[in-house]
Amino acid sequence: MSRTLKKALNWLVLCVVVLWSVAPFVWQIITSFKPSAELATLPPLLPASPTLDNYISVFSDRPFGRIILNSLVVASLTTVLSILVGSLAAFGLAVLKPRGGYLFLGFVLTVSMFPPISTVSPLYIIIRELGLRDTVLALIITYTTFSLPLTIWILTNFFRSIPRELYLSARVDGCTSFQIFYRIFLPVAAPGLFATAILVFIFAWNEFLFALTFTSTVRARTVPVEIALFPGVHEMPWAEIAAASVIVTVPVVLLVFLFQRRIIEGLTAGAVKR
Amino acid sequence: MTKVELKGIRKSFDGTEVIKGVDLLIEKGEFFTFLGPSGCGKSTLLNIVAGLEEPTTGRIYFDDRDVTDLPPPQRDVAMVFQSYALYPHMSVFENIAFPLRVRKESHHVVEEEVRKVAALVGLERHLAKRPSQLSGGERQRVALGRAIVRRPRVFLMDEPLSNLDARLRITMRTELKRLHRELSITTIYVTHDQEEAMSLSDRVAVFHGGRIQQCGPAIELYRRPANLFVARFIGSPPMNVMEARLVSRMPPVVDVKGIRVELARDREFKDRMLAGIRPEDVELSSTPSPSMVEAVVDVAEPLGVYQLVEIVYNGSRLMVRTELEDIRAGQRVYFKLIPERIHLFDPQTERRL
Amino acid sequence: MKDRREGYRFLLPAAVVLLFVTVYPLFYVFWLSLHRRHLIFDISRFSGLENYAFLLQDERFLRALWNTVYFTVLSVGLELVLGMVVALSLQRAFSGRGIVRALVLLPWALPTVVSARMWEWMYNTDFGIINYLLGVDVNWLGSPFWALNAAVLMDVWKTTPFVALILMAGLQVIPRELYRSAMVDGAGSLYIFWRITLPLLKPVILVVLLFRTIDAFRVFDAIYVLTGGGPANTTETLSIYAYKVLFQTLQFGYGSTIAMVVFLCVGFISVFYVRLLSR
Amino acid sequence: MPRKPRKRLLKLASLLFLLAVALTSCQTEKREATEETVTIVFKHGKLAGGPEALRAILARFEAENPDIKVKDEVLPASTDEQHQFYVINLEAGSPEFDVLSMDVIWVEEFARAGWLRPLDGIFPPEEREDFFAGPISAVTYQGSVYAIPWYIDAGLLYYRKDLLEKYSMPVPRTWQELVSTAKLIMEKEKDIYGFIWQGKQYEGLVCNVMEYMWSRGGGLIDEDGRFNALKKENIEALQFIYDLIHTYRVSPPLVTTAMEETTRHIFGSGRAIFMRNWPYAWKIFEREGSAVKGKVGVTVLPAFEGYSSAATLGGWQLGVNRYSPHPEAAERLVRYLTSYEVQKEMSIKMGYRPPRRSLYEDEELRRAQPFIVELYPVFERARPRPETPYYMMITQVLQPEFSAAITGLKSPEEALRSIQRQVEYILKLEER
Repeated sequence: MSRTLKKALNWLVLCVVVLWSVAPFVWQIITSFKPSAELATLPPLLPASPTLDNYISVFSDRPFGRIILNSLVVASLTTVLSILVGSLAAFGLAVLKPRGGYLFLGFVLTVSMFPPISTVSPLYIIIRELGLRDTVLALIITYTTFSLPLTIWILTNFFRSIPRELYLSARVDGCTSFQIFYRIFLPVAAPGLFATAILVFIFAWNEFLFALTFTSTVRARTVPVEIALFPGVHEMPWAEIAAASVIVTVPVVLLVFLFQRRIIEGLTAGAVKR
Repeated sequence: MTKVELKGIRKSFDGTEVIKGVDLLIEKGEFFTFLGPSGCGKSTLLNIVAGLEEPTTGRIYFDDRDVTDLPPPQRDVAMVFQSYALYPHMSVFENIAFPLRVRKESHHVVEEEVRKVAALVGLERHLAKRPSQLSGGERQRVALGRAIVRRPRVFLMDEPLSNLDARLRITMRTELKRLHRELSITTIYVTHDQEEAMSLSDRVAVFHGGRIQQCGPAIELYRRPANLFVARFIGSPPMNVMEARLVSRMPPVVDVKGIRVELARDREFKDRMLAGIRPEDVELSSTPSPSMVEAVVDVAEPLGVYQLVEIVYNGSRLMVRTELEDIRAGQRVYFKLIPERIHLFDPQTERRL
Repeated sequence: MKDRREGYRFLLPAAVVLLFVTVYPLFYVFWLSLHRRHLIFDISRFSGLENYAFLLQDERFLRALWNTVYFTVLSVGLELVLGMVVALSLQRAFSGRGIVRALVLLPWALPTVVSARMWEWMYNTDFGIINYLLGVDVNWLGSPFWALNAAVLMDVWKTTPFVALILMAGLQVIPRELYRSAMVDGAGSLYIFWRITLPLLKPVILVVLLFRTIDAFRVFDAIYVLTGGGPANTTETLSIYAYKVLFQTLQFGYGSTIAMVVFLCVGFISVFYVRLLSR
Repeated sequence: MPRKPRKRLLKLASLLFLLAVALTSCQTEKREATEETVTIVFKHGKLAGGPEALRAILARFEAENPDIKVKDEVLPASTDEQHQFYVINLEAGSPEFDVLSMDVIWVEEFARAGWLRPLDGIFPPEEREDFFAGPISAVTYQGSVYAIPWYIDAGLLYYRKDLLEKYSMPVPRTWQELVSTAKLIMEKEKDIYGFIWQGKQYEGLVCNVMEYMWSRGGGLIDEDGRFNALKKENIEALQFIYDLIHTYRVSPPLVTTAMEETTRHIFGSGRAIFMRNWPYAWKIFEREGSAVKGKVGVTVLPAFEGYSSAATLGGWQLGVNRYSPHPEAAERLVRYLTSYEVQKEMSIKMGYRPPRRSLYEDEELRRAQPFIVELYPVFERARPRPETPYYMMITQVLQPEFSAAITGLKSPEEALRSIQRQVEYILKLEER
């Protein structure tokens, strides 16, 4: 195959891949600007009289603002907690190397494979007993736990890549382990922490099963649940759903566009290095 | 045996020209080296010969046949990489056998050839191992073996010894030389190590900034460097270079930092020049003598057979190689430049005068 | 030695959280699965393995198991093959790589619920863009034949980029000189792919397969929103069945039994891959 | 350098945490804030006619009861999801809502679970007699009433008057007539569906299927109260539904994914001759700008030759959460919302069908909503789905099996046999 042909083929694949990835989302954006009368007609593809009504009614007809706030609180607190607890453990594993550390890492990996459906029923009972049903706290605790394996795994890899001399020299300088942890390793591993934080945030922002089960009112309901349980009489308010989808996707899209390199770093850290 | 000819090779990456017009003729069976600092374009040129890169312009001929547009597999060359490029998932045997398997050689041919080559490079006992179980030198041998088993028209070697420790490098150097003599296949060798280049090659081309600076037998490059770059690059420790002034034409006398030296008449001169002298071409003495200049030893590095001494005189430093053993730092010494060993360069063009 | 003991203190918070929120519930779920427990009517009695015995005659369970396996095998298989094609063709450097990567990451990063809604709308028989563009009148989510495949397609859309990106990262770890060497030795691209790329990529492929298989096997959000398990339970996976039993009718005993089965299956899958990996 | 961002991060974290705690607690605070007025929460599905109409009714209640504030909250669209919401919250003893609207099929279950406050005190037997028998029996469990019917629904046949007239066909009385009429018109008219209904795997499908079974003399419960799905009549009914799509081809395959609104949209845009739906659609068809305004007729559903028509009873009932902190206020709201006056207003303004018989004699209503009044005989005859606390578990069995039968995945007989086996297992649960 000649090189130019190969190049052309590469470009073709590239275009197809990009189009394939983006097209459904673009269609959703288009739909979100259609007045509901136009939903039932194709063609035209583009809205004849584009409207912002759907966006307005998402906020005016339902407590969407509050729900976004819930999601933001849940996702950011989960991120902070998960990084906090996870980086401690990762530091312990990667730097202090306690006996049985590998066992613990193995345990963490095993936990990461637990299907959520397998623990949702007892967790529901526990949370109910603790009186945490329908609170953002219930979700934060659950999400923090379920994102811990990922956090520990990625951060352990990151901490391991930091030269051990750094640790030894700080020890010689008289730092306690905890000081070494937060004065030296945390700042040095900042890119890793950041990559992990993004992944955890996306996970918590998107999670559905637990949110569906543990929350029941706007008090703690998160965005995915709201979108899945969009109220309508008998019908699906497609345009409004589209508008809501577009709104809740914005943070994710921003994260992806700003930090794609970090995200990929985080994602591949575990898979490729081994 | 194959003659390799490069005509007007140029290569640009994203608008930057890294090879700026190279013409070369490499004779049949010759051991030819591309020598130069990193980034001079020598590896790129090797890749172009291999067919891994396309030249932007220019043609490549093997035995007068234009191979420029042939992909690597059809050029029948073998290549040894700096990293050895051993296949980690295959045994030593399979690594060496790989080129034969590609050619779908029959089972017993593969077996026979691999064993022969393994004996040649001394790997008989390691055939079942994986590359990860071998030492650096053994891996190097596998890479060589894999190249040899092809019996290619041309061997291409891209810094094959640079990942070995110093001692092993010298052993392997000898071995390479022996192999080349036994197989007498045209070999193009890329290195940044001038010593390696000199010890191995029939001819050397020195590269700098995408151009050949000088091409010829190693000793000629050493004795008569065509320009300042070659002069500095070849020889270790490097040649001392100082400003020089012509003080009289008849007889020609130059002033090198206050030292007057009378030179042979058959040379070309300019008013201002750069004078180069190799460390071994400075005569040193610990006792004063009228023809010598006084200096102070700053650093002395005893290396066994000889010493490297850095001396300071008149504010400038000079590296000297001497067989004197009793030289110490801080000591007064006396030195003299051997006139016929002084190289003169044009300070503008940096060409040899 | 002091270090090592100190290490445990750093592990403690994570260990406590993990034990309390994942391990303890797992034992709890097993305990529940040994009961006939019906929260609505306050019925709760120990029933031993009765629930497990009923699984075998529960057509709906067998159907869900089959659906899950079908969904997993088909979607993971497609994602791997397509992901490989994409990874191979995108591994060269090109300008605008960052933007392309971000765009490709988009489906992966979207909330699954949102993507399910998007596809549900696109699959719409009357007003859906897919039928419009293809000029057909297929009842994607309504016909027993198409519905599960439609879910597979959505999953392929959502995760192929992820697979491709990981494979790309794996490809980049392979030294380019190995390809060059093989090329100089006369190997064609297909030969290089089979003999060099694939074997060297094997660990990465296995890791991707492990992640994806487990993920696909416990699929919930996507199908819950897309079809809710219908039509005729042809898209009901084990997770969805378990969830419905658990939370639509609060049969915590039998629901936990199904949840346990999901756990066991995932366990088997992991052990299988980890075995392959450590070989 | 590394110090500052860390501090900021810490601050941010604590801020977020406080916010979370605040979010957790603010709802409860609000409810206990004032002592003189109580706030009660009313959960219901989204109502037709937008939120304003209901708001106006509630505002009047608040004006009449200055010590009570009402907060109304809308539940998700699908009834299954609404049911799940109630079940999870009531089981947990949630006091977060006081008044709840319930589908006919849930009341027994919730009553059996002990989640509802008995309403015998505020809903005396004399008053009950004015209501249709179906809904009353649906809200009664072991002699007590646990909810008051709010509005009523029953399956109807919508048809295109103009098309039937054009081809001078009579309104079909039997299913077979419907098929032949649809076929005839489909041949002449282009791009039109014959008969559409709700066939997606959800509760609506059960409602649809029951109507065929009943109008064939079948049903799921025998006269002695035993569950008996596997009988000739039911097989034939299911077979007929399958044939509608696959043999007669008067129903397009899309019905197997259709819910109410899907079919309403299609019929409303003039693309179908017949439709089975609830009464709510009528008002929408008669709106200004509707493509079928004035062209739609409504009648009782057809029956099989020699049997009488049957409609599935639907509709919503209001009950009081057992865990409500303000039961009296909640009871007052229920009384108010189910009062003669409010039910009349909801009929006139929003088109909801009142469950009180006497309202059908009301002159004002007769004038404003003649359509509703005409439905009296349908409601009188509407039949409830199996009345059992286990209905939700049973319907989990019915839905997929019915869906399998109408899509041809299983034969009707296989589906019914499977239903019988599974339901027997469920019913055994309690006996032991």
